[in-house]
Amino acid sequence: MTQLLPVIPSSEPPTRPGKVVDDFAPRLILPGEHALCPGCGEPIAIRSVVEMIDELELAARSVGVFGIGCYTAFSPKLDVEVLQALHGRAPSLATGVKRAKPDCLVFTVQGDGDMVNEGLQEVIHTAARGENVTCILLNNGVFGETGGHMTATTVLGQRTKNTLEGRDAKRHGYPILMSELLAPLDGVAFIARCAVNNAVNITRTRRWIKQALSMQMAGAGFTFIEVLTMCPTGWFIETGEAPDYLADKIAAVHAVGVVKDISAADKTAPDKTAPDKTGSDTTR
Amino acid sequence: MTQLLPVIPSSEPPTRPGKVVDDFAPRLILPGEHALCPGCGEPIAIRSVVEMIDELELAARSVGVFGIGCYTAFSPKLDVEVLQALHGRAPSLATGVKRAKPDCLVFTVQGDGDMVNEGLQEVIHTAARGENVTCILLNNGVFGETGGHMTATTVLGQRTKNTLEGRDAKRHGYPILMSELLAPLDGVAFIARCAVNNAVNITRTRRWIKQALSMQMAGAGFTFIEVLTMCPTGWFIETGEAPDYLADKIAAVHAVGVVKDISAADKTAPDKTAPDKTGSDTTR
Amino acid sequence: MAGPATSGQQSVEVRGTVVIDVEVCKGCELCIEACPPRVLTMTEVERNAEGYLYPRLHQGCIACGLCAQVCPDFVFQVWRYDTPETVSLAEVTGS
Amino acid sequence: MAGPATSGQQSVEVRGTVVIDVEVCKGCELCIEACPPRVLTMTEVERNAEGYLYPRLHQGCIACGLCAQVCPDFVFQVWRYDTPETVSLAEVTGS
Amino acid sequence: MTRQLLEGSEAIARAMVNAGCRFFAGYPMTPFTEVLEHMGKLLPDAGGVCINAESELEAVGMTWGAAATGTRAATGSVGQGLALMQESLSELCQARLPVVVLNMARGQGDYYQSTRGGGHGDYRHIVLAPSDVNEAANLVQLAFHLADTWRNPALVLGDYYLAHVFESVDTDRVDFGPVPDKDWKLTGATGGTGHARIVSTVANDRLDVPDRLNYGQLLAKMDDRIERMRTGIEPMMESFRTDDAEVVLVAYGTPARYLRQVVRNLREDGVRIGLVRPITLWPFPSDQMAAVLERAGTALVYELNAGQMVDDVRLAVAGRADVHFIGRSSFDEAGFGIAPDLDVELLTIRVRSALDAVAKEVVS
Amino acid sequence: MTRQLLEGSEAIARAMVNAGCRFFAGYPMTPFTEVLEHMGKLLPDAGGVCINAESELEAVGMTWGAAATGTRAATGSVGQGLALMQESLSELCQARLPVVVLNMARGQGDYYQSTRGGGHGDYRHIVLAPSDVNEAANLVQLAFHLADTWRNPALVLGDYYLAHVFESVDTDRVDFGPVPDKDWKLTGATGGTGHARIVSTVANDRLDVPDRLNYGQLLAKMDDRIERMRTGIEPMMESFRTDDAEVVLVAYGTPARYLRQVVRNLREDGVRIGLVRPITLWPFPSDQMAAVLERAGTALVYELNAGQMVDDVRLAVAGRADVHFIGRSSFDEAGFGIAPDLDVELLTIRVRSALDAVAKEVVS
Amino acid sequence: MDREVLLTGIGGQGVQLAAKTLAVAAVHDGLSAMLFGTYGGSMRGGRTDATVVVSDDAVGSPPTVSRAWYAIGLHHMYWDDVRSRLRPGGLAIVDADVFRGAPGEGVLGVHATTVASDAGAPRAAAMAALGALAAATGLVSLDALRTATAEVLPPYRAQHAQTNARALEAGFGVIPGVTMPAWPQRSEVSV
Amino acid sequence: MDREVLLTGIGGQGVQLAAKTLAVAAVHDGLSAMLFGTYGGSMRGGRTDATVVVSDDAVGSPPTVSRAWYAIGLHHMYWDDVRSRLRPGGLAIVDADVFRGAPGEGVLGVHATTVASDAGAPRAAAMAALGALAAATGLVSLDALRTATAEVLPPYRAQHAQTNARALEAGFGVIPGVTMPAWPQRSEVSV
Ligand SMILES: Cc1ncc(C[n+]2csc(CCOP(=O)(O)OP(=O)(O)O)c2C)c(N)n1
Ligand SMILES: Cc1ncc(C[n+]2csc(CCOP(=O)(O)OP(=O)(O)O)c2C)c(N)n1
Ligand code: SF4
Ligand code: SF4
Ligand code: SF4
Ligand code: SF4
Ligand code: SF4
Ligand code: SF4
Ligand SMILES: [Mg+2]
Ligand SMILES: [Mg+2]
Repeated sequence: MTQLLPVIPSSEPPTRPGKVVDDFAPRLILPGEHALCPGCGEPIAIRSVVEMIDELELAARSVGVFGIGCYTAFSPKLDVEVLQALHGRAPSLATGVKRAKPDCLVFTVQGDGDMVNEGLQEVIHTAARGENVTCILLNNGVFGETGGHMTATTVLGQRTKNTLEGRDAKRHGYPILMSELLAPLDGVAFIARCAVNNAVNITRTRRWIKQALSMQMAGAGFTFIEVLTMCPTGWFIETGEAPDYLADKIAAVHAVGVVKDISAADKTAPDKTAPDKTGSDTTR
Repeated sequence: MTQLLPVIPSSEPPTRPGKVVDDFAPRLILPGEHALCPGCGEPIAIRSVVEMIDELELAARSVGVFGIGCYTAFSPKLDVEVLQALHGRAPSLATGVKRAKPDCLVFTVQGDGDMVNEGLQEVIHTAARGENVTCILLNNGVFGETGGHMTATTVLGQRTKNTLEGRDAKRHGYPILMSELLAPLDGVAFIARCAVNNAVNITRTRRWIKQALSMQMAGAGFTFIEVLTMCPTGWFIETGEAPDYLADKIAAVHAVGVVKDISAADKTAPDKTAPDKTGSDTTR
Repeated sequence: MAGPATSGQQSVEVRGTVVIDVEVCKGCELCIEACPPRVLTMTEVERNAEGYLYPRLHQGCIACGLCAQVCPDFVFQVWRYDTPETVSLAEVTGS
Repeated sequence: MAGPATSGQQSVEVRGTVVIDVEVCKGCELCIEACPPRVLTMTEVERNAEGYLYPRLHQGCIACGLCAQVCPDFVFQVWRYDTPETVSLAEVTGS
Repeated sequence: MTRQLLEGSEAIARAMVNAGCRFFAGYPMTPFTEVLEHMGKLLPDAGGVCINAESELEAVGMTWGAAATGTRAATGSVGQGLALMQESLSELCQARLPVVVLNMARGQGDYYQSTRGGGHGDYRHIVLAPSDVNEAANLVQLAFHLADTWRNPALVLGDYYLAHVFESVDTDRVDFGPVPDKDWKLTGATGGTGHARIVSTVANDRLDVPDRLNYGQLLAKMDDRIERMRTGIEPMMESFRTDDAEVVLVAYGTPARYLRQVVRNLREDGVRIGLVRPITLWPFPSDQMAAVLERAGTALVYELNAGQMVDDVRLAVAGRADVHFIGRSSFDEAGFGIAPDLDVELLTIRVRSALDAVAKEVVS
Repeated sequence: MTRQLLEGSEAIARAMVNAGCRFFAGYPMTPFTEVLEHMGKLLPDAGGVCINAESELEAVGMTWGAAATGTRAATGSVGQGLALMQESLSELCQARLPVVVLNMARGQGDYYQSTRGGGHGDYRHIVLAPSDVNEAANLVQLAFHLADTWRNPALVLGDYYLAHVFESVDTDRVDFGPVPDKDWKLTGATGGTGHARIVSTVANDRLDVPDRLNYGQLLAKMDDRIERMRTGIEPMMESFRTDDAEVVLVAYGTPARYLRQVVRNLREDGVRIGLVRPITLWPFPSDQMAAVLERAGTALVYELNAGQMVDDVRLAVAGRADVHFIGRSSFDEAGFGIAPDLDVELLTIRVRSALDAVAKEVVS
Repeated sequence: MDREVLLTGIGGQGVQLAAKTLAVAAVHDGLSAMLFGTYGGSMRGGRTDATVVVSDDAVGSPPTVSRAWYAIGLHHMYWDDVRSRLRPGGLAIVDADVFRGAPGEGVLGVHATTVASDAGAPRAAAMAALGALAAATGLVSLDALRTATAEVLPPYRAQHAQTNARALEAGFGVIPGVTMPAWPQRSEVSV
Repeated sequence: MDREVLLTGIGGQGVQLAAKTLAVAAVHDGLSAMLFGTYGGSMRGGRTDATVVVSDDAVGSPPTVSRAWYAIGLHHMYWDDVRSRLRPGGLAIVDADVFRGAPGEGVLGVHATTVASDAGAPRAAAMAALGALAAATGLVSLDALRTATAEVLPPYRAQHAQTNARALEAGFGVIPGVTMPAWPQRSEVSV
């Protein structure tokens, strides 16, 4: 039986000597509030991206192309150059940026509504072309921004605004598994599906993002990161339940793991993890 | 050594008793010339479709939705109801028709430019939805209608108007293998890739089309037929060379065969042929 | 076996014939390759109104219908005789 | 091992602390689950200006930074002490 | 007549279903989303189909397909989503398909898009602009009637207010009389008859000259069709206290509701002012409006945009009345089209100062 | 000055490259295809990039991305392809990106699309309409200059003739003077400075109020930008033998070339006729044109469509001259926009009968 | 006669629900009603406002109004704007538990959050405030409000109807009786 | 002075190539030229026409013309329309090998296909006809035409330049000499 010790003050830095190991927002995120919901997974995912950019010392040569979704409202908080795309169109804009400035790190940030609904064609063509950019999918299985309707990635049985009894294949069709759909395309160098529902998964998210960005800078071709993010608002559940819901419902179908890695073949210790059907191999 | 016997008259029916086994255009194609090029494979493919509709006795309940490409000019020659779609949009129109008239046989006829370039998203979403329609791709690896430029299916090394030295992955990216791309989607019941470059392949084309249409009528879900067709004009070769070019270049990448068949599992003798890398197992 | 005569043969069995609507032909030659007995050949000079060379039938059709199947322009009407016709080579070649 | 006291323990090793910017917290409770020693708890009545409950720190932080990593609102600044502080249970609980 | 307190979106959805709409497809975008949601709830029970399409392009495509079978079908979005659909929306005219299109617009910046079209080539949509929920419930039904009558898309131009305001409303079916038989619809049935039907943007019917399409001919026919609609469709306009007005406000849609209040206020102060409100935006009620404005002498055109309908007002009066534009864009933070400017007091001030300016002009 | 016999498409492509265009993306559609083809041949050698995009939507997206880096970038299509791009084309104005857009139109049905836009909301493209290949080679360069100057898309409206006619042409770089520094362009360099740049349709810059976008504010700014362009861009118009004209023809683009011949023919018969040809379609040369037309008294507007520019002519003269529309759609079988009506003899007859009709009107 | 009510707060406080409850209740009372709500973004915090117009005749006002008879304020953030639109002689109620700063003169502070919490519905402060407004004005009847609480919830939130009703009643109970009658001529509309 | 030439035929007969050869040759001869070709669809048979305007000054005509000085007809299908636009005193040449029906009065029949075939270029009848036109009118020089044949071909069809030139020359040779000079004042432009 554990027993909680008393609450201690936490509004001021400690007087005891020490150093800051995590400083509120990371360096490439401007301070202050943002407009996303309580418990939203998207800021965590985007944070991971900019932290990896910082680690790779690419802050001064990166351009992020944002889709339209809840993350859009977050984009002006980044201290990384941002190009705002229309809904679904980010991969083509990224292509234009990369072709014009081949030395830049170019990545997109798109939701499942943005990428898998409105802009499915763009990302597939970009991938098939082997375009040397990184597309990042924040997959929460709903159109968060417009009220939580079903998207093309919503898993069967998932509850959304217009599938309150759960998505039913007969009425609403089947989900698209984006990482697996892209994997067979020849232009694709790296694909990993991550999640931000717990610290372990966040750590892997960071690792795989770093690998994708590094491969882009090495000219490997198209790289793809799918991040499963919590959307308690669109899932109509409590914020605290969202990480488990993600693990139990979403990641059970959209399995976390490296889906493709053309660099793995050459490596002695490939940075490759077997897909993990539960997404919850965790210390939660 | 063979020796040709003399030419005999062939402008009139014979006087010797006999019966017509092939009567110029099939029943569901209106008589008269059409505007497609010499040696074009598309009329052969479309003929196969309407013949199978006739065999299945579905002529009076079929609606064909046409994309925009060379085949468009052929569509008014059909004695099957036709709905003309905009470039790339046929699968959505087909969805609308099918949902409004579930008893109809609904199929699309689209080129690779139409389906894999302009309308890639539409066909994938339709497939993922498990929409109970048959999409038919006439794949010649070029935009025939607009002068023979490269499409998203053009194989590496293929010569087109804008890849006169052959498609090069570095400059033009990689081809999309449409049948394989769709195969993993859960909504998909049947996929076969066929070719019309010789009589054997035409026979298989007809068989697989028939199977796809039958499965649609049985409510199996999304069915897909890809037909490799000759486009001597867009390939900038002689009409007589086109069938071999198809076999040697195109079918070497887009392999002929049944790619997915959910009904095969239940069958004792599945109507399934191993993919054929050359597409030229033939009596040519 | 029907088809063009092989040296030594005395007669061929002709199982049918084709009616060729030469005016809609576009001269692509797909039928030539498709014909198993190879009894179709293209004209060399004569052209139809659109300016295309077109196929002619030689004696020896087996009514297989392959020419019709591969022809993109629906040029062929294929007839199968109720009973095959045996054509003596001496007769037709005049040799 | 640091963290909340298990019955029988005499002292805990406190490796660091966090500064909590409660005004930007949105009360989602993700940090609560993420904290290995479980030294974060939510307020029950007090709310910030936006009306959200927010976390408080109990004695026993191990400066692991997981709260900061999972927090969608960048509420935490995590400090690692140069040398851990050993806190006697008797002292802090007053028992 | 049954009146219920309904949100505009729901009222519009109910009215559509009551008008016989049996197919709807759309993609979420505020403030159109709720109409889609209500259609999704209502249609299955009415024996119809509503699809949450994967994108706007797919939504309009599905609607196209359903309409081609003779089913009353509709789609919609906001102007931005309709911008994506422009190719389809112009070609639906060419295909002569009666679909109804809702634009639950953000602000009034889509007047040009609605009435001039952003598609290519010559075509026109029939455009109806309600200014309250009851009128919306009526006009959306009229839209189906006109679409069927003219075999042409009809657009209903709403806005955030119409989508979201709750009002007591009657959504019962309105009988606008018979529509022509859909002897062009596709059901498969004419296959094999030698005259299988075709619904096409490039071919008129089966080929007359058997071996060639004449797409050009089809395109050129559009001139006539536009002219027939322009003269055949009865334009609709509301006149409010214009009889003795010396200055007439011109506005459509929700802003007109506010301006009606402004007119009331100013009338109380003895200002001889009135309001005309075009209800059909295409065909524009040019003759009726010109008659009113010419008599009054001065028109103040108010739109929530940089000045679009004002073109049609000017074209209508051709210099025979003074036309002043007094509108501007006005948006909430989210850009949904809730306009801080739409405030009766602010508008009264705005109109007053316009009146002063006009008066000065006359004097100087 | 070097003149070569070049196909219009090639001349336009060369002129673009000479103007510094280093990015081009497009999707084939007759008669735009050849421009794309020539850009594909020219750009790699000029150190630029040309992409045969997989669709029009992707083409405009790529161009958007390239333009955001400060690269002179262009795309195009025909009106139908541009219809697909309408969402992007309107939002590019909102993002204030200087792209050049070619419409190698089929006929002249896209006047509204070009000048009013079919996108959503308030925005305007700068629109230039050449009538021969030399002018096209010049205006396409001016388009880049104006786009950069105003941070706004500029559209060049051509047609089948301009794409396909071969003429002796000079495509050398034209110096239109300096353009503002692109201090907004994205290259990554400002990342990590605390003021990383943003090029956005919804956010003006980094957030002023840090936690909320104010999209509505941005939208409302467009009114001003439109007004500044309208008054700041010098409108261009050609007048041909209008000095003593009693009737003035109005036409733009290729048809104007034919009408110039018609004017010559009729002048030989003593008819006091002239021609005005707007070269900037937006801003429309309203004042210049009104001056000419009011003096003459009668305008005959010829367009290859059901009547679109005629609106702008009427708006310009506001009733102070008689404006008659004498155009109509005219297409070849394939619908590419080769017009049987474009025949000097036929047009002469058409103008003559219009003159007769006008004369009768005056008498009766 | 049009009786305008403005409601304001931040996302998540239940402003829209309270407004809708009021409008539906009005219809139950045989009045006509119009309701228009606005909120920034669909899902996230930020300003949320609603205008309800109740009338014993047809509603004449457009969806938003410059002047209002009544106002309910659940958060101080955008309150000033709302308060400035109150008609002379009108009534404003604010949640005194949440408000920071002065709500302004003549504004009635109600401890709506406490009242609601005490009634077992800690998130239903808006309902408590609405109850108080109804009690003070007789704008709509408590019965009608009670019926409305159940009707305005989507099926998947039906479980909240009970708690909302309790908060309403508790808020109603805070006010001693109709002090500023909304409908002088309709005084029979009472609890 | 504008000298218009109309060329007509069906797809595949080389009409566009002949037209371009003529225009390029004109520029080589120091004349100015404009060329406009039309064909139904991009790739397939059907009518194909070209207008070439050659001028010793700047070209004044628009891309298509109502009246022409010269015409070349390679197929009878759309010939009547072209012929009717010939100016009085103009010259028309048709391929007598292909034509069915009467080409019309005053039209010069040249066995272009035979001439071209005999020159080893059976598909270059259009070139032969163009050679004949040049010979009869001196519109452009044979040298300029020869140079042009190589320039107008895309690289992947360069192998046809030789055969086209042979057909041109053969056609030129059919005509005894300039019978209807195009440029009275520029008679120095000759073979
Ligand atoms: C063309 C277009 N259609 C629709 C919308 C409305 N819209 C804005 S965000 C959004 C959904 C975003 O979903 P997703 O990308 O999954 O992001 P999330 O909000 O879930 O983070 C939609 C449909 C739009 N902005 N543009
Ligand atoms: C929106 C749009 N963009 C471009 C075109 C021009 N276009 C017509 S057909 C075609 C290509 C057709 O290619 P494909 O579908 O492969 O058919 P094919 O001609 O090869 O049979 C194109 C690009 C169009 N009609 N519409
Ligand atoms: S709606 Fe979902 S995705 Fe959007 S901010 Fe809220 S939790 Fe995040
Ligand atoms: S261009 Fe190709 S696809 Fe088109 S008709 Fe000709 S051969 Fe067929
Ligand atoms: S296949 Fe048909 S079109 Fe081709 S040559 Fe033979 S008959 Fe003629
Ligand atoms: S039917 Fe045709 S292919 Fe068969 S043998 Fe006769 S001619 Fe040859
Ligand atoms: S994770 Fe952050 S926002 Fe959520 S409760 Fe903890 S501190 Fe607050
Ligand atoms: S750093 Fe955060 S998560 Fe880690 S122990 Fe301290 S409070 Fe808990
Ligand atoms: Mg999402
Ligand atoms: Mg193709």
